[in-house]
Amino acid sequence: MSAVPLTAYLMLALILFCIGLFGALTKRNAVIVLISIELMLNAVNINLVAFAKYSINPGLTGQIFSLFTITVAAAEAAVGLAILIALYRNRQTVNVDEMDTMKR
Amino acid sequence: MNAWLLSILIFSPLLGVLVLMFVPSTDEKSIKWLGVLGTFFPLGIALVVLSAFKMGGEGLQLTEKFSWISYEVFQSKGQVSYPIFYEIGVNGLSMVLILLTAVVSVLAAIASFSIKQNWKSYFILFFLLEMGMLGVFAAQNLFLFFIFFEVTLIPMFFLIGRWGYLEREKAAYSFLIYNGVGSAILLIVFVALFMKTGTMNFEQLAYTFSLPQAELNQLFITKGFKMGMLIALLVAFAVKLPVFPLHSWMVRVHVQAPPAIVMIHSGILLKIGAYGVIVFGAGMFPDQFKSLAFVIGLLGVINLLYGAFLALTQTDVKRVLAYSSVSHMGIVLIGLAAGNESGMTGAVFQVVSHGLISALLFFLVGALYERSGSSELSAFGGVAKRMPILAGVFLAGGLASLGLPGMSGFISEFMAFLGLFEKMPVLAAVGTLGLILTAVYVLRAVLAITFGAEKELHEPRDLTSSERVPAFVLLAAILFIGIYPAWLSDMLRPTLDAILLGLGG
Amino acid sequence: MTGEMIAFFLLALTAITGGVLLINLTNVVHMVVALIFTFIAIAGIYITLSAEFVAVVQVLIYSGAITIIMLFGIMLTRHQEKEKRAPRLKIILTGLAIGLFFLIMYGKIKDLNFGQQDVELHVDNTKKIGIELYSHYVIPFELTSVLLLVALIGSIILAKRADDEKEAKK
Amino acid sequence: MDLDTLLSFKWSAMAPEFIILGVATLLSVIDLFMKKEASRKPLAWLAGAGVLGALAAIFMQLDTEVTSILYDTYRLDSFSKAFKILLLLGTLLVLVLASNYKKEDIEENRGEFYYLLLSALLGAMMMASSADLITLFVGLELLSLSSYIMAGLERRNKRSNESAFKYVVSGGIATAITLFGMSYVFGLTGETNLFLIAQNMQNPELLKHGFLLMFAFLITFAGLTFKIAAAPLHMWAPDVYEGAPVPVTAFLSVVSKTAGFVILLRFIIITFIAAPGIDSESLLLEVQPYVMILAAATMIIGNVTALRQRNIKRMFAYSSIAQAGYILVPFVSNSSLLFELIWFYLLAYLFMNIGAFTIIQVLTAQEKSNDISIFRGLFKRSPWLAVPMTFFLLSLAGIPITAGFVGKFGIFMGALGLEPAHYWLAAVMMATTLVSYVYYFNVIAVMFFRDDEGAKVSVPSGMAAVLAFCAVSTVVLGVMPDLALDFFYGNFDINEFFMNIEAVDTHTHDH
Amino acid sequence: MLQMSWLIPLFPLLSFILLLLFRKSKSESTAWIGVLLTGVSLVMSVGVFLAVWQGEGIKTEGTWFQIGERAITMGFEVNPLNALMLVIVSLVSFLVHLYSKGYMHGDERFPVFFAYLGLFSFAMLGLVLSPNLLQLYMFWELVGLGSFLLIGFYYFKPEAKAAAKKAFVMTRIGDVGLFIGMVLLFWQVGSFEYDEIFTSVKNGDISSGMLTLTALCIFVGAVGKSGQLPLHTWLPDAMEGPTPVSALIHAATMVAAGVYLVAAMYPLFQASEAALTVVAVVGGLTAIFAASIGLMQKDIKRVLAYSTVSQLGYMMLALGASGYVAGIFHLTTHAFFKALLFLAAGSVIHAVHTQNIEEMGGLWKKLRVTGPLFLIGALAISGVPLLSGFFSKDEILASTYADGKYGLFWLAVIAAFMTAFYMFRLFFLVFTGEARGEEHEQKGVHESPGVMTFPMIVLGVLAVVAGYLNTTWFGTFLSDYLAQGPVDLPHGDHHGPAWIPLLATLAAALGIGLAYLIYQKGTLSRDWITRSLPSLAEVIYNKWYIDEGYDQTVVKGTRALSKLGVLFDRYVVDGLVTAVTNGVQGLSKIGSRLQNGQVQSYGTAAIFGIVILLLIVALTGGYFS
Repeated sequence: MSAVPLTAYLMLALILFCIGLFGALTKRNAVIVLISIELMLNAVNINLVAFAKYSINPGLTGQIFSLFTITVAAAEAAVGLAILIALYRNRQTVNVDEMDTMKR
Repeated sequence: MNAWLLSILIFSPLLGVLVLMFVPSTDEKSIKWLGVLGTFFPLGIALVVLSAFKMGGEGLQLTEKFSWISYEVFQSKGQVSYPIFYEIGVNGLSMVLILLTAVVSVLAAIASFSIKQNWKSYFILFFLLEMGMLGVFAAQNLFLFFIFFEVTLIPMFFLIGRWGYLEREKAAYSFLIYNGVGSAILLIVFVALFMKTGTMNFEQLAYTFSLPQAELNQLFITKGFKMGMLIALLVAFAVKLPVFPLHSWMVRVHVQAPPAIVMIHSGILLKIGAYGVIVFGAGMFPDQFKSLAFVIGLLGVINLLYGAFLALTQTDVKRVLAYSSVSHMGIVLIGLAAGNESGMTGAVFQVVSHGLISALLFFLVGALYERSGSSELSAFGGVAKRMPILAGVFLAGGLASLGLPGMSGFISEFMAFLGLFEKMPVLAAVGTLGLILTAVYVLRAVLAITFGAEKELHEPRDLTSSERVPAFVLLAAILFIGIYPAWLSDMLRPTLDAILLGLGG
Repeated sequence: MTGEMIAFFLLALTAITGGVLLINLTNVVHMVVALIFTFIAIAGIYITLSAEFVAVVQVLIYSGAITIIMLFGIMLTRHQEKEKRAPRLKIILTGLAIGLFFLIMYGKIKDLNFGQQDVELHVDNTKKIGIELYSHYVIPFELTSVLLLVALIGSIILAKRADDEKEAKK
Repeated sequence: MDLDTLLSFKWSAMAPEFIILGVATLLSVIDLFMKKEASRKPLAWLAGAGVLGALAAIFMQLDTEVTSILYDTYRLDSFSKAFKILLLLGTLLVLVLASNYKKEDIEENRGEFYYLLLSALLGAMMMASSADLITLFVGLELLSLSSYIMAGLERRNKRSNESAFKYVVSGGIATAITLFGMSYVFGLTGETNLFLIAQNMQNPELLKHGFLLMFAFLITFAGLTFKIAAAPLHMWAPDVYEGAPVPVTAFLSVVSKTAGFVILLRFIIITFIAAPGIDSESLLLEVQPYVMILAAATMIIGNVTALRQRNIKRMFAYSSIAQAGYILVPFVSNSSLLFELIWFYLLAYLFMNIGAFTIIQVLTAQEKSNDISIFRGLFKRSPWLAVPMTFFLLSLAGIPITAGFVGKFGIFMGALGLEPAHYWLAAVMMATTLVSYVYYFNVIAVMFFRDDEGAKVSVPSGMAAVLAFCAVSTVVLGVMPDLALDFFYGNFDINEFFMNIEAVDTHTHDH
Repeated sequence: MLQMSWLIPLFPLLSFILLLLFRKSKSESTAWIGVLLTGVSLVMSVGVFLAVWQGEGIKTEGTWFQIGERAITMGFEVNPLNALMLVIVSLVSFLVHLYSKGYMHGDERFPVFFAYLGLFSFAMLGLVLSPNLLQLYMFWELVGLGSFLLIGFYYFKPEAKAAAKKAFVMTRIGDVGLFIGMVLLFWQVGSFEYDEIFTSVKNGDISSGMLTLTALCIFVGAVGKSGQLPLHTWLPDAMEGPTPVSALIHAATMVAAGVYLVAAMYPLFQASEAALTVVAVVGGLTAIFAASIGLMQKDIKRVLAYSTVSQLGYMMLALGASGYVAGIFHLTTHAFFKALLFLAAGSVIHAVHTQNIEEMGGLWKKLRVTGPLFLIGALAISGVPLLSGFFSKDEILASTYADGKYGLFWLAVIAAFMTAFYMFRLFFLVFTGEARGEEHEQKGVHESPGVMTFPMIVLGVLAVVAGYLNTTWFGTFLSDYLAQGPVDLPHGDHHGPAWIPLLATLAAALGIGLAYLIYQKGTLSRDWITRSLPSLAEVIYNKWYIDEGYDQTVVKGTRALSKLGVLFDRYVVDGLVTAVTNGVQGLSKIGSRLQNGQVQSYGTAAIFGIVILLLIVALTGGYFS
């Protein structure tokens, strides 16, 4: 029996997920917002990998799932950044608070 | 021919639409004449239908039924299909209302000569409206009824909002939202009934609900469900009728809509409410209806008195007439609440009679408006001098409205009260106060216009010959029913008897 | 306390610290750097979970690629490097919501344990993953390639300098 | 597993996806070699042909049996066919809008635009035809990423940039949330194949973790509401709809939404159908109230907020939120009508919404404004635009003889058909529908009641065709809904949805 | 003959229709259409009357329409009572038609007037012929319509408009009573037929409480039509109509319909002592009350109007005091002499163009025919022996006395005194003394043409001889005749003690004498009473402030209620709607506020949404257990 229980991993993932979420929702720099989202996805990956090892039905699937997640996350980060750069060209700002020309 | 007769009737106004499509929209004269001709076509077919209709015949006649939509539902019992049919037919009650529709439409089309702009779209919408109304009365299942019911809403919205008076758009929205509430409730009820029983046909529904409770329990139809459905239905139609306190939209519409449309609206559209209460309320849930009779009667009396009291001090003749409609619809409720032969007959008579009378009065008010540019009572006086015919017909209409014997209004009031006196004499006695008030406000309004010192109107000409047609035809119809009500009551009796059988007397 | 446990605690501590720093630092570049530690720590966690291949990918992509492009992003946007704090109300509200979320989840995660574990996972991990990817998961794998292509094309057309802007710069 | 095994699968089942993939690739290559100034018109034709081809392929597959490739990572069944038809049809119409959308930015990247549209479609199609979490997730992300880029395609337009950025941030958070939920679903069952998940859900050990299961369900569900723009993840929609180019908005509100419903249906229904709830009742029954709350909240938020909108695109965003709320209602009922109701409503929604967006695109382009006043006196100016627009609006409002009414009617059947009937949900739906009358009819009122002699509106022939097609379909489906329903009943056996042909023997020869 | 009696009302109806068609005609010969057709009616009525005198009778009915199983019938019935009424009505109508030919000379709506007269005559005759309550009710209302149209004939005069409206509304109040009574009876009896109602009453099928209730309800109808207290106020105002109308409708026929109704429904009243008492008390009070007002009126027609009210009160008193025959008898005689008085008054007005008696005087010499005829009428109404009024009034007094209603008896005697006084006050002021009007108007005074005087002469003769229909000396023709009818004649129709006629004569003499002293001789100052009892005089002069009272209470009350309703409609009914719309708009506002453009807020909102959902699950699912 391993000494590190599944719960510990899940808890770590939960904490990181919450931190990432908090960062994504409160940070004013758009880049940090994007990277916070990456942190959330990382947290999910911990879950997946942990479940791959400790689960009713352990196996590689979780790890593979996490690989897909990582890939997608990378693509998303790239696209997000590209959009941010296009936006910056027009607005000269990366401050999330200022991106509210459309509202109500 | 007979097999398709009713469908032809319902969709006959579309011919008018079709013809109008090919007329340039600037050709005012042809459009107006085609508009009037277009309404004669349905009237003609309605008369053919009438001749094909066996007077006093029991049950539905001229039925048509085609499969239309079918939903397949997998349930624990296996695959159950929920079919919706296109099914139409007429009985005495709907025959009467169809005739009323056809007649009032023709007259309203003639009254539409005063429309000043966009004649083409006006008449196209007008025809669609007529189609909706005919369909509502001929429909024999909930789905079809609902569709036609809604089909009347949209053209009305446009007709009010585009061709009405100053605050027309507000009135149009008012109309839309209030009636929307009504139709929303209707839709919920209809679907609930459909899902419980698997049918939408009026007769089958009525039959299902008349089954013993033990069998109904298997369909999850409890007494509470029935009562709930009935109350919801009553509320929905109360909006349409309208019943206090849901009446304010109607007043607004009557004041703001163009006269021809008000003729249709108060002449026929309000009647859908009464029709609905009779067919769905009393016809499908007789037991529950009976237990609600007192409430309905009470509402009827409240409507009667409230409308009358408010009509007393209005300064605009349209508002007087609008509140008078509220009041008169109270009589329909009173008759329905009585739930006996005379009450039911009275209610239907009131439906027809008010249809004719209010059409007449609103037509005349429209004519007056055209001559004076106002409908304020204070703008008129001594109209009888320069326009004796208009004044005379107006007076006659007013008298019919206040229930003068020899005119249709009396018969309906009489029968409705006769019915209520059997069941709830005290309430009925309170209600008779309304008869006095009606006399007061009708005379106040009519006399303020026709009697007294003459006031200048910018165009003081008497009814023109094209205006006389609707006026005289309506007046004649009012007198005809007032003097020879048997014609109508014989047509209605089998239908009402069937409903009364459910109500148990 | 086993070595594995100590390793886990250290790694977890690093990861969380990185996260907390991300939130508390004001310099944007510092934030990203703090996060690199988190990412690397997570890679370590993967290793304790017998997922060497994922750990490697994690280091390559997150600690490497993503962090770097983010830093590029920061440079490209020439942002004033100090980050101002968000309004207090926003922080409190967000914190409240996330805190509640954490508590609710925590309450039920804390006794989630399935006894079993796959001890074979680390054996031929990379090879097995490769086989699975190219057989069982070949469809999503190919689809991912389309996705990457989309990201590529998209990023290019969005981020490339438009011709007229170039003109203007000259 | 060797190559032979791989080749032994019926890859022909994937023909529609292959066609789309091929055409998309072709497009990007041709675009690369085309002269910069050359007209991109042929590309549009090519893309259209591709979509049509895919459609044809699906029609040819109509009577094929359930086909599963590689443990349901690809799955061809009635469900996927039925909804892929919607996706393809929607994309086809959007393609016409896109090819007529004239903006400098778009002009530069028109080739890429078509490519992105097709790859988004591909993602959506994969979502429809997979029963594996990973494939579903990748498909979802393919759709999302393409959409993010398309939303920002007008690079010089600040609003477009901003909308894309908001979209990508919201989308990122939503993805994370969805994945977080999915990770628990996966963790508790140890599988990614939906049928196996369902099977493992019945594991008695899970009874102890009813709450976690419920949380996983709700978190995943909430995450997926992002795609359909329903509460709680709906707030991006108005801003993104407003800023994105009109064809993209149309795409988001129709195709993307349909895909969202597809994944919801696929994932939620199959996965949780056998799951135990907290009180050992079926989880799917137990979550009904919560989904009802979400549906009601969505309808209320969408319709009520739409009242104040002057910007037509924003108004349609709220409208589309509200419509999502309506479509969520059948989920609650879980009746066997579920699929055809949603399918029919989405079909109707496709016609009426794309039709409306066609007109919006024409008018916004001509008037250079998004304000509702661009409709002023449209009936006078161009009755042939005003009348179909009226039909679309009436249909959206659910007025009879339009497809929207039949759709709503069906939803009511779903809501009221089971014991106990959900009267209050139906009441909320009706009440909010009434509210919707106000803003839909407001547009109508502006078209008909305001006499503003503006310029006549010219409609490119392609757009006119779309318009006519949508208008006719809206009315025909309203009058004869059996055309669609019979097609559905005749060709799709929805039981296939639950038919797990491979999962049973997967275990025997895998590992 | 009797089978054709249903034609009687149709001739005036024909006249109405024809004249409406000729309404634009300027020729005054159109009047002959009316005269001729009512003449035919008269002839037929007389024929019918004679046939009934011989003891014949007829009742024919057919189904009008059906309510379920029950048939509502229409038809006609001739019995002694209504045969008599037929004659009275058609006779007065005919005479008034004739008279109007002269009186309405020069009016631009000449044919319309005759048309209305025809309509009224049709309705009144139809009312009389009705064999059932429903039919009666219908004609009852039509009669009201005729009255309304004729009162409002001078529609451009605001007073006429107001009076017409008032007449219609006030009588309608009564009509509603009748309506209720009728409908209640229907549910008791199952029919509107008089016969069946009477049979039920006789068989005791109706509880006594219901009997009283229905009888009283029907009496309310009679009160309205006959201008009894407290619904009398419309009748004096109705004098705004042309004078022939007053003679026909508001003296001889329509107002008598109330009395006729009570008489026709007499078996019902007889079955309820309480109802009879109410009838008697209302009648008695009305008699003296109206007479008191008549004392001080200055308008010749108003004096006559109050006199009419008073006399109708007499009739009611008679009926209430079981003096069935007395009541009918007085109805008959009153019809003649009051019509005479009105026509004479019309002739006076025609001559002097004023209705104010203060501006008349000394007309005796100028109006050689009208003067004596008026005198005959005045003598008759005052109850001077040997004229018709004497006999009928005597009988009323006798039956009241015999019925033991002594209080009412004395009231009636005082009323008789008052009647004599005000009639002769009128007579002296109008016909004797000096002319008080303006000079230039005096010149044009001349006697009315023959077409006007002829009807007056006929009526004058009748006012004298009608009394001999029922006398102790020559025979009780009328009682014998009426006894053939369905009503069991009550005991009160015996002749009372011999001192009663003497007392009546005395009262009349006193009244005439007093009037002579004050207005002719001037022995007593005119304001003798006014000075001695100023406040009472004030009250009487102002008609006991009844109109003002109604105005302050009922009219103002109704109007206030209506205003309240309008406010209610605006602020409560519409207010609720506004509240709902405001609520929705408020929500809308909040919704769009939340949409603040900050993508992070959107995320926060979403997280909140999820957390709330999870919380609900946790709290409702037993998370902590």
